[in-house]
Amino acid sequence: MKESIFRILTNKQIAHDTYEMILRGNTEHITRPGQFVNIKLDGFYLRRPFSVCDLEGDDLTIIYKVVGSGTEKMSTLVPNEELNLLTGLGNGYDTKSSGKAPLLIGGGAGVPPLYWLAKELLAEGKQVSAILGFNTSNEVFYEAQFKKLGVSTLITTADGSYGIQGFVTDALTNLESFSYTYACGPEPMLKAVYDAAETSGQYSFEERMGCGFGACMGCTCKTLYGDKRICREGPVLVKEEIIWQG
Amino acid sequence: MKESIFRILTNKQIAHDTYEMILRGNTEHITRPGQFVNIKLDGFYLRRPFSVCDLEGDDLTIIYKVVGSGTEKMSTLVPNEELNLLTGLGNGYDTKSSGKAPLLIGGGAGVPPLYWLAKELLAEGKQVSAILGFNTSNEVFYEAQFKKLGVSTLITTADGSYGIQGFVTDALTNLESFSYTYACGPEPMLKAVYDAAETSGQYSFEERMGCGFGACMGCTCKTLYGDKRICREGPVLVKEEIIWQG
Amino acid sequence: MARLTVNLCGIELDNPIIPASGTFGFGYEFAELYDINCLGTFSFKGTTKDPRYGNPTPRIAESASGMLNAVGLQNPGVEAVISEELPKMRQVFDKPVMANVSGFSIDEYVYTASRLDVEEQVGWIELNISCPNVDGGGVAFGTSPEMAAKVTAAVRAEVKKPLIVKLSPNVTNIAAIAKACEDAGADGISLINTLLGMRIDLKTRQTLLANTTGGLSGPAILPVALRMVWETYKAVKIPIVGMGGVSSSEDVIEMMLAGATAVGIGAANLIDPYICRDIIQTLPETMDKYGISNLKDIIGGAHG
Amino acid sequence: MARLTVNLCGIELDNPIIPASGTFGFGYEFAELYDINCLGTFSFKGTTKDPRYGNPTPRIAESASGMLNAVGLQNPGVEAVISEELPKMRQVFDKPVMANVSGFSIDEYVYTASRLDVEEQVGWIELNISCPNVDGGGVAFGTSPEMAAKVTAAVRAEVKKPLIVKLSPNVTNIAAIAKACEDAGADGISLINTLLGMRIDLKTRQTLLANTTGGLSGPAILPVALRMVWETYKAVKIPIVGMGGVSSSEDVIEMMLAGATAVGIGAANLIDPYICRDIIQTLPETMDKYGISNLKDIIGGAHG
Ligand SMILES: Cc1cc2nc3c(=O)[nH]c(=O)nc-3n(C[C@H](O)[C@H](O)[C@H](O)COP(=O)(O)OP(=O)(O)OC[C@H]3O[C@@H](n4cnc5c(N)ncnc54)[C@H](O)[C@@H]3O)c2cc1C
Ligand SMILES: Cc1cc2nc3c(=O)[nH]c(=O)nc-3n(C[C@H](O)[C@H](O)[C@H](O)COP(=O)(O)OP(=O)(O)OC[C@H]3O[C@@H](n4cnc5c(N)ncnc54)[C@H](O)[C@@H]3O)c2cc1C
Ligand SMILES: Cc1cc2nc3c(=O)[nH]c(=O)nc-3n(C[C@H](O)[C@H](O)[C@H](O)COP(=O)(O)O)c2cc1C
Ligand SMILES: Cc1cc2nc3c(=O)[nH]c(=O)nc-3n(C[C@H](O)[C@H](O)[C@H](O)COP(=O)(O)O)c2cc1C
Ligand code: FES
Ligand code: FES
Repeated sequence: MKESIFRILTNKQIAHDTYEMILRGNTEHITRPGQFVNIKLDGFYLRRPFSVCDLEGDDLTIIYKVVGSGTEKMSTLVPNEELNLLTGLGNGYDTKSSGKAPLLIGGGAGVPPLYWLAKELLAEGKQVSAILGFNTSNEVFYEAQFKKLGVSTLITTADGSYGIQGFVTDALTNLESFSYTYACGPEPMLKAVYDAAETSGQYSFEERMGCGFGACMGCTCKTLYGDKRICREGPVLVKEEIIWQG
Repeated sequence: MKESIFRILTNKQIAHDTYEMILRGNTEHITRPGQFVNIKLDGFYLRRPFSVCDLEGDDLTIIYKVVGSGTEKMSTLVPNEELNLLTGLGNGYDTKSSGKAPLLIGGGAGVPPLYWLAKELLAEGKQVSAILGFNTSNEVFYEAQFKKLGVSTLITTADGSYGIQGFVTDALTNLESFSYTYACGPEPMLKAVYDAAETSGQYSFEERMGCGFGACMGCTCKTLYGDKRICREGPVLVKEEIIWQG
Repeated sequence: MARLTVNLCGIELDNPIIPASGTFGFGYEFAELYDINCLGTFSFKGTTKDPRYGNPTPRIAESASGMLNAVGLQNPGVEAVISEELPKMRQVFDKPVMANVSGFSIDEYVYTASRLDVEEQVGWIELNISCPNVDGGGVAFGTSPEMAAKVTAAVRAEVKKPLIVKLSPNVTNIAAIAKACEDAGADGISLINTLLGMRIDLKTRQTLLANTTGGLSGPAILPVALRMVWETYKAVKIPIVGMGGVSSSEDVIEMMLAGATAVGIGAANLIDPYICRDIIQTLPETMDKYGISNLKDIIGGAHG
Repeated sequence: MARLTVNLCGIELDNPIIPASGTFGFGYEFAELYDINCLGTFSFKGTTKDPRYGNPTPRIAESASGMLNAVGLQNPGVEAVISEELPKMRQVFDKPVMANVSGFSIDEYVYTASRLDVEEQVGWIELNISCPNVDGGGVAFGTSPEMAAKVTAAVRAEVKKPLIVKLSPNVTNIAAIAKACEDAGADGISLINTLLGMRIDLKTRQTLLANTTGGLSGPAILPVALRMVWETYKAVKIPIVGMGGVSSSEDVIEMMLAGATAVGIGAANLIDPYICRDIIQTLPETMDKYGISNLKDIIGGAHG
C-alpha cells in the first residue's frame, strides 16, 4: 500500500452516468488486476474505493458510475486537479489458475477490473472471452476496448436494447467451453454466475469500507477458509471458499 | 441583503499575511461603506465576514489578514474560482454627520472599510485625513492608495519600523483639528481612540458571528441605546452609545 | 402540493418544514428574503417570562460541519414578544406559529406558556426543557424523566393548544424521557436540541465561548439526531418533530423515515438563509427520485 | 524530544499520541507503513474472552465530517490475541502497549483483563465499558455510575497493571461516571468512545448499518469530546486519555488544554494511515507557534 498524490489527466463520460478517469502518479504498489485504489475527495470523510481498470506505467485508469454524492463530485473534477490515493489495495486476481480459456463476466460497475485482467491473461498467452452485462444500451461501455484487445466479447442488456437480452448468465449458452471464471459485479449477479458456471473461478466482492487497508474490520465477511477482510484478503475470493449470506 | 455568487478577479498578497481580493458579482445590495460581506468557504461551516474595502460597479474589493484556517484557505484561491457571498450586511458608516474634516483611524485589518469610506467622504467634498496603524513595516498596506485619493495619511507602527512610532493615538498630536472620527480596528485600539478623540464619531466593532444577518443573536452587545446585534444594528456604533465591556 | 402535507397534532401543515427555534428570529428578517408563508410553520425564538440579555460574547464557535452557540436564550420576555414581536410576525406570516417556551422553574414555564397559549397566532406550544432547573439544583429539566414529566404535566394543565415537548439530547435514555412526557400529556415531541460541546482557543488558552460550553448543531449531529428520533418513534405514539443537522431535502426524507412527522431546520438557516424555501422547492423532485408519492407515507418508514 | 513526554499512570510516554482501539488493529498493518515505535503507545483492538465475528455488514456508514461503525468488537478472543497477535506485535513495537478489554459480564471483563495483565508487553489495561451488560438487562456498563464502579472494582482487584476505564459518551453525566470509576480504583480515564448514531438509506428505506445503530466518530464529535474531557478533568484527579475527532497537532493541544494527559486518535487513522506519525512530527512546530515549551505544562491549561 502507498499513499500518494495523483494528477487527473482526463475525466470523461463514456456512458450514461459512467465516467473514465485517467490519473498519473506513483503506481509502483499496484501489482495485480482486481486490486483497488481508495480515493480521498474534498468534502467527504471516507475515501471511495475503485478498481484499477487499466495501468500503463504511471497512468492509472478507473471507471466509475455516479451513484451518490461522492461519485457525483468526482464527475465534476477537471484535468490537473490532484487527488490523494491509497494504491495497491486488496489481493487482486490470480491469473495462474485460469487454465487456457478463461471467461470474464462483469456487470455494470463490475466491468472495469476485468479490462486489466484481460490484458494480463492475454499477455500470458490465454484465450480470453468476456460477457459484459448492463441494464440498457446507453449504459454499455468498453465493448470496443475489450474487442480491440482480442477478447471475444458478448454484451447483454437486461432490457434487450443492445446485444443479447437478459442477464450475463443468459449469454453463457452462447459460449464455447471455458476453463475458468473471473467475475465482478453486484452480488446477485455473482451468485447467479456462481450457480451457473461449472468451472472454478474467482469472484470479486464489494463492501462498505472504513479504511480499505485492513485496520478497521469494517468489511469482514465469512468464508469457508475463515473470516476475511474484503479490503485485504479480498476483494477477490475463490469460488470454493464463498459463503452466500441471507 | 443578497446571496449571490461572485467570481474572483484577483487575489494577491499586499503585505505580510495580508491579501487583497477583487470579486465580481451582484453588488446592488451594498449601499454604504462600513458594511460587510459574509463569505462561504468550502470545508468551513460558518461564513467569514469581511468589510467592503472598495466598490466599483460590480467589482468588490476586500482585504483580509490570514489569522486562521479560513483566511489561510482564502489565500490559496485563484482567479475565476467562485464564492458564495451574502452582501449588504450591517448598517455601515453614516457620512452625513462627519462635519467638514473627518479623521479616519484604522488599525491592521480594520483599515479596509476606511478606504471606501474615504472615497465617499471625499465625493461629498470633505477634507479627509487618516491615521493607519500597524505592528511593523512589512504589515503596512494601502498607504499609497489613501494618499492617491487625496487623503492626508499618517502611518504608525508599534515597533517604529515605519512611519510614526507607537499606536494610532500617538499620531493624533501630529494632526490639525478634525471634526469627527471614524474608527475601525481591534477593540483595545477603539477604546484608546474613544478616550483620546475629543470629537464625536463612529466606531466599527467585530464579533464572532453565526449568521451575519440578524437571525441567531450570536453577536449581541449592550449599548446605551439598547441591545444591538453587531451584524445588523452594527457593526458601526456611534460614540455616544458605546458601552465598553470588562 | 397535497403530497407534502402532514398533520402535526391536529393542525395540517402544507409541508413538514419548520425552521427551528433560535435560528429564525420571529420570522420577519427572513420575510425580507422570501415569502415565509411557504413554510409548514416556524418555531420562534425561545421566549422566557422575563427579558434576557443572554450570555456574554463570544457566543459562537465553529467546528467541523457544525457550530456551537451559547446565546443563552436572549429574548425580550413574553410581554414584549406578545406586544411587539407577534404583531410584526403577523404582517408576514399567516399560518399558526410554534411558540418556543423556556424557563428556569415550573412556574415560569407555566406562566409563559399560558400567556402565549391564548394568542391567536400560536398553533403549538413547544416546551424547550433543555434549560437548567434553578429550583432543582441547576440540572436541566430535560435530563430526567421525572422532571420532564412534571413540567409537562404542569404546563399541560394550563394550556389548550397542542403541547410539544422539546428534548435535550444530552441524556442516557432519550426514549424514557419522551415516554415520560407523553404519559404526562404531551401531544408531540420535538428533538434534538443541541449537543453540549466546547472549543478552546489555542492562542489565549481559554475556552472560545465566554460561557465555556455551548450547543453543537449542524450536519455533524445528524446521525445522533436520527438515532434519537428513531428511538423516540419506537417509544411513543405522538408525532415527532425531528431536527438536528438537516440541510437538504434528502435529509428531510431520512428524518421522516426515522420517524419524524415534521422536520426542524436550525443552523442551516444561518449559513444559507434561503435553505428552507429551497428545500421545500426541491422536495417533490427528491421524492420522485426515491419513489415517494406522498410524504405522509414515509413517516417511520425505516422501522419496517 | 523531552518536550513531548508525558506520564500516563506511572509510565513515561515519548509523546502523548495513542492510536485508539479498533482503528489500529494490532499495529502490524501500520508497521508496514512506518516505524510505529514513534508512537507514545497504542491501544489494540478491543479483546473479549471468546472470539467474536462481530456484526453483519454493512458495518460502516458515512456522515458529515465523520463515520459510523458497527463492527461489533470483531476479535479472535483473548487466547488467540495472546498466542498469535501479541507475538506479531512484539516484532514491530518495543514499548508497552495498551490492552483494550471488552466484555458482556463482569466475569468476562475480569477474565480477559487478568489474562492480558500478566503479558509483559501490556502496559495498561483499558476497560471499554460501552458494552451492553447481558446480566444487567443489556444496558451498557458505562451508562450508570454504579455499574461502572462495580466492573472497575472487580477488575481492579485482579490486575496489577494500571487500569484505565474508557467511558461511553452516551450519558447524561459523564463526570459522575468518571468519579465513580476513580473511587472504584481506576488509575486513569479514557474518553470518549463513539456517540450512538444511525443513517438510513433512502433507496432501500432501511437503516444503512445492518446493526441499525452504530458509533459516530471523527471531527464531527470533537466539541463533544472536548467538553466531556473538560468536565471529567474537573471531577477526577487521575490522568485522562482524551479522544474523539482528533486529527491534527492543533487538536492534540486543544485536547490537552481541556485536560487530557495523552490523546487518542481513532477514525483519522483510517482516512490517513500516516496521521499519527505526521502529528508527532508536526507537534514541536505547532507548540512553537503557540508558545508551548513543554506539553506537560498545558495539561488542563484552559481551566485557569
Ligand atoms: C473494492 C471495490 C471496488 C470498486 N470498484 C468500483 C469501480 O471500479 N467502479 C465503480 O463505479 N464502483 C466501484 N466500487 C463501488 C464504489 O466504491 C461506490 O460506487 C462509491 O464508493 C459510491 O460513492 P458515492 O459517494 O457516490 O455514494 P454514497 O452512497 O454517497 O456513499 C456513501 C458511502 O457508502 C460507500 N458506498 C456506496 N456504495 C458503495 C458500494 N457499492 N461499495 C462500497 N462502498 C459503497 C461510499 O464509499 C461511501 O463511504 C467499488 C467498491 C469496492 C468496495
Ligand atoms: C463585521 C466584520 C468585518 C470584518 N472585516 C475584516 C476585514 O475587512 N479584513 C480582515 O482581515 N478581517 C476582517 N474581519 C475579521 C475576519 O472576519 C476574521 O479574521 C476571519 O473570520 C477569520 O477567519 P479564520 O477562519 O482565518 O479564523 P479562525 O479563527 O479559524 O475562525 C474560526 C471562527 O472564528 C471567527 N473569527 C475569527 N476571528 C474573528 C474576528 N476577528 N472577528 C469575527 N469573527 C472571527 C471566524 O469567522 C470563524 O467563524 C471582520 C470581522 C467582522 C465581524
Ligand atoms: C443560534 C441558535 C439558537 C438556538 N436557540 C434555541 C432556542 O431558543 N430554543 C430552542 O428550543 N432551541 C434553540 N436552538 C436549538 C435549535 O432549535 C435546534 O434544536 C438545534 O440547533 C438542532 O438543529 P440544527 O442542527 O438544525 O441546528 C438554537 C440553535 C441555534 C444554532
Ligand atoms: C472502526 C472503529 C472500531 C472501534 N473499536 C473499538 C474497540 O474495539 N474498543 C474501544 O474501546 N473503542 C473502539 N472504537 C472507538 C475508538 O477507539 C474511539 O474511542 C472513538 O472512535 C473516538 O475517537 P475518534 O473520533 O478519533 O475515532 C472504535 C472506533 C472505530 C471507528
Ligand atoms: S475496510 Fe477497514 S478492514 Fe476493510
Ligand atoms: S451573527 Fe447572527 S445575529 Fe448577528
